Amino acid sequence: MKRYDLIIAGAGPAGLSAAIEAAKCGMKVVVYDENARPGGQLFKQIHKFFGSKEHKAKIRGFHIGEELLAEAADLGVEVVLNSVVIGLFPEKEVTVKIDNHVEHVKGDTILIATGASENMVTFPGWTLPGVIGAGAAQTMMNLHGILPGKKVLMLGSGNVGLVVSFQLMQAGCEVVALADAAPRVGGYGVHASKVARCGVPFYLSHTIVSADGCDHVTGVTIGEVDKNWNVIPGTEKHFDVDTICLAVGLSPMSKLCDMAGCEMEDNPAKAGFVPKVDEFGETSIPGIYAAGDVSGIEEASSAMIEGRIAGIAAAIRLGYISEADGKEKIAEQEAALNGLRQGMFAPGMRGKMITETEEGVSISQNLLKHGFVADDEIERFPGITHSKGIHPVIECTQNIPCNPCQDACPKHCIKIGKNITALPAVDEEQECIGCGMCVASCSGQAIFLVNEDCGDGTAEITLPYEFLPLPKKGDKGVALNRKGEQVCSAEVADVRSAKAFDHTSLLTMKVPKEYAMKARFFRKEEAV
Amino acid sequence: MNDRNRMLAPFVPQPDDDIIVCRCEEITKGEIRRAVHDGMFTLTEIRRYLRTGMGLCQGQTCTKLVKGIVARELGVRPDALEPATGRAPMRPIEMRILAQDKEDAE
Amino acid sequence: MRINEHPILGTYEKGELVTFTFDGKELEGYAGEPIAMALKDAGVMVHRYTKKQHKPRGIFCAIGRCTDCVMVVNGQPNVRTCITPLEAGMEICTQYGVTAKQPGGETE
Amino acid sequence: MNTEVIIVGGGIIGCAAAYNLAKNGVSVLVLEGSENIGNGGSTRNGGGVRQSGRDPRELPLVMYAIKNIWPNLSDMLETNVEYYQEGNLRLGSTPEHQKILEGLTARAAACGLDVKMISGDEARAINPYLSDAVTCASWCPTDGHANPLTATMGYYKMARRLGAHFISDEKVTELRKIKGKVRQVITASGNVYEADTIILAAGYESRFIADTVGIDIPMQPVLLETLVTEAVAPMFWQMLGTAAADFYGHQTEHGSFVFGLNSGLEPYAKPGKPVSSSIAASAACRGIMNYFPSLKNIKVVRTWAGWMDSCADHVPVISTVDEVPGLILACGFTGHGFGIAPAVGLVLSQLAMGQETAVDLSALRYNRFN
Repeated sequence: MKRYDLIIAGAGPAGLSAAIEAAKCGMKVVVYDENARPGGQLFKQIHKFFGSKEHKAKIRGFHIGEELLAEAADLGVEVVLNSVVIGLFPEKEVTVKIDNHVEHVKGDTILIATGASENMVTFPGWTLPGVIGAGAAQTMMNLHGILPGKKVLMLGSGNVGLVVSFQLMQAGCEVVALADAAPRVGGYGVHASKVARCGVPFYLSHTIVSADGCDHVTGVTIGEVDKNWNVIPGTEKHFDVDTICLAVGLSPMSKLCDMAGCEMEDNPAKAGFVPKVDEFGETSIPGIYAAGDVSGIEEASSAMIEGRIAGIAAAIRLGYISEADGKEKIAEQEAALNGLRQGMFAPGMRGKMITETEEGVSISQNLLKHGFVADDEIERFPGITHSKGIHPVIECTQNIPCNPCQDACPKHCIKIGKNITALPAVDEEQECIGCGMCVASCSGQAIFLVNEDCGDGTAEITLPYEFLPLPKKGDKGVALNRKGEQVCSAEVADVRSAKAFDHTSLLTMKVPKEYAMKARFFRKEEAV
Repeated sequence: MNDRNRMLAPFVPQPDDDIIVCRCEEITKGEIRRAVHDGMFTLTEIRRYLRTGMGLCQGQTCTKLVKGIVARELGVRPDALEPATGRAPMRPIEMRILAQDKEDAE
Repeated sequence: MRINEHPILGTYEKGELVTFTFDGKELEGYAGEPIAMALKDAGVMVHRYTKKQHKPRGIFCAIGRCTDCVMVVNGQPNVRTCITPLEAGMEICTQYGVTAKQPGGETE
Repeated sequence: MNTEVIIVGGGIIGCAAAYNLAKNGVSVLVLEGSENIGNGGSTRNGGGVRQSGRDPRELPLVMYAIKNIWPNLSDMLETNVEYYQEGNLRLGSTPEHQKILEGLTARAAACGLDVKMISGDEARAINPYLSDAVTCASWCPTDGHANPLTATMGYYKMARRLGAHFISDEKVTELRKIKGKVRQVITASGNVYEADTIILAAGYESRFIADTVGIDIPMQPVLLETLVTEAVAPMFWQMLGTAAADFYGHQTEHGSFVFGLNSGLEPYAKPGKPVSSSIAASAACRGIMNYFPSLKNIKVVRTWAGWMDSCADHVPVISTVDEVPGLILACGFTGHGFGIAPAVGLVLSQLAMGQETAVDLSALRYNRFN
């Protein structure tokens, strides 16, 4: 029987990262993936990632997937696509369906990196065509170029719900509302803000009462819930939609671990039924590892590091690297992983109510309830200053592990410091040259360049813009505030695109100067 | 030990009992709740009795939902209920393909 | 509906434009893309009607896990259209229960 | 806790016995060692309700069940047990197979069973999906199949409804005699239960429990493997088997096919949690497709494995024990306990109540190995 040093099930961020580390140590590695394209969910992630340089921050997810794949290929990793691992048997025997046959292969070590599957919720009409998972929407638009629908309601305000809402708009859908039964937005505030400013209303403490339609969705009714999650009569709201998108969390897809006989646990902190693993990702069966979402739901950035650690651990086990050298490499990775597992959204913080940032600034309550920071709240954050002339305005109000803006500014105007989760602050001593690198580098699209008073009664606001058609200089339209309401007329003063911006254009609009700290998005309007 | 004759709160019909929970086998919430009152106290028993999670998708969508309903009916935490065992094949696979498993199949 | 140009992804790589039939009607799609995508582009929402309650189902997970999008493809029932690549000349039929026959006509 | 009867083992045998006892107003307690009712072979078999191919010693049990119980079982249990009496085809394709089938047929016919040899063409007339590879078959029109899962859970449900007490996750480790009569049941959790009569129906585990009162039943665990397919439109209703015994099974009411497998390596499976082998399903698929080519595109969705209690002479022990008054053995079913379970449940209740049994059990006595 064919035998490998390491067999990996799943060519997502964890699987590919593990393959890279193992192959670097000289191991013979094969990665099986059931999809036609490798990268797991990375290939659907078209937004820029958070983190720091070593976490591949500000790179778009699908590019990270491409990079990992190229690196794995260079190292001689065998990546077999369209191959389904159908079973994991004793003696680390794996059966794989490839094309029209089944192969039996053995691994001296095995890594299970099968990822996660989407949770679903039930409501009357939830089986109607047109009710889809958020992942399905991503697959349709980001992999296959198919519009999931024209008018969409998103259920779920976690990062998936927020990111996919934005992607739906990028693809050309109208997102009519974003609802969540929870009383507070679950995902990053910056993700919520970029959706809200496009005019998507947030309905927290709301759930779906019913999906309407005979053969497919034609509408949806939502309603406000009380403390016991029951809909309060009279609060129902109806929307005409053709698509309802569900983004209500992920569960580890750990069946293969269970089948292999790994000791399992139902761990709410890991969002489901997971194999018990040690700090290297090794399960209760020596030589069988699990990494990424399958061993606990986290971000793709964490999955990559977990994968690397498992890959190195497998190399130590099989003697491809000395224990001392391997442990040293693992320690580096653990440091990087700890960096990611900080801040308000760290795995240990799940379910905790946070009222203040690490700096002692009160959290924006409006952000948590409505998806955007209110005008009277924004001033208290260290990214907001009012220098003369052009200067960055950083509307980053929660402690998340991310710091590319600090590196992006050639003039060192932006300070985060060593603590990667600290709120970015603007150093008013340094001069902003308006290059816009910070605007394009911010994965949360939370940085604006503002000239609050151009001297002619106007202000200029430069904002990140990732939609088509791209407005042109001189286009007239309206400015929207953080809530997405039209607040004044606006004219496009400049549009900059550059390779370094990676498809984020910098749109500069001119607005009456009293709107300098209110206007945050531009919409081209046909003259009425 | 799990006493199967312990008293549960009486079965009260709920307005959403007719909602489908297992999409493949079209098993409703009401059927699942009834089964608990008929003594099916584990997810495996519910599965054997009603076929939840035994359809084409093998429980990929409904497992967590069924778990929640059964746990509520029994008055226990969902994580106190063991999910059904993972079994090969992980995806549906045609007999003709499964039959081609020799090392020199090609 | 197709996305012609995407602000981040640009244009999409597609295979050859081919024809196939859906319940006997001729439709077009790109070879190699999942059958479900070609159908979605053509506005087809209902892939099947369930066995017990005869309720419509369509794309749900789009990655081959939920099996809601199954149809009868070239005579084979229960084919997951969201992960099965489209080929020229495929005969794709709405699935009723586990067959392509509508109930009510001849008995199964 | 004190009851009239304790049943050790919550499989279909234990549940069926509990049902029959509870129906007669006997207080009964069922102790199941695992988490789930029906966790052993009860829910891991091919669902055959066959007379053909059976050992003459247990044939009367299944004939009784088919005549008197199976046809009404769904109503009795208020559960659809999906019983279909559409005959059993045992298929062969070589002269050796023909010889095996002729032997089986002759022995069964001698016991009064309506079973005969038929040609390949006759078999194809009964089941048009059979390939030309089939050259001979035995045909028993009164055989059938049912759903082991719903039948087991149905017995459990009704027994419980009639007042039988069930406790799962309560592993019995020891039986104890009090003043010359078996009386106490001791569990791993340290609980002690008492009853006048104790029925031991715990599959292979029965061997270790019986050992604590000085009784041995020569049996060993053998792995059973099964596969189940997706549902397709109804094709045929017969129960199927082969002369080579490489697979057996049927299409269920649900539309899926359930096939028992036999790769030949089952007796050598490692002890512990039953684990499907990596090759058994593939081997069975080749065998199935040889006889049923039209199933080649049908998809396998699940495989599972379980332990059966294989008795030294391949028939069960269903018996009181002279030297241990109060003990009733019901084990060693050797993988064919399902079809006879309704009858076994009945006779066990009769043994426990000191009544004459509906079927003569003398060939299934515990002391036949002495």
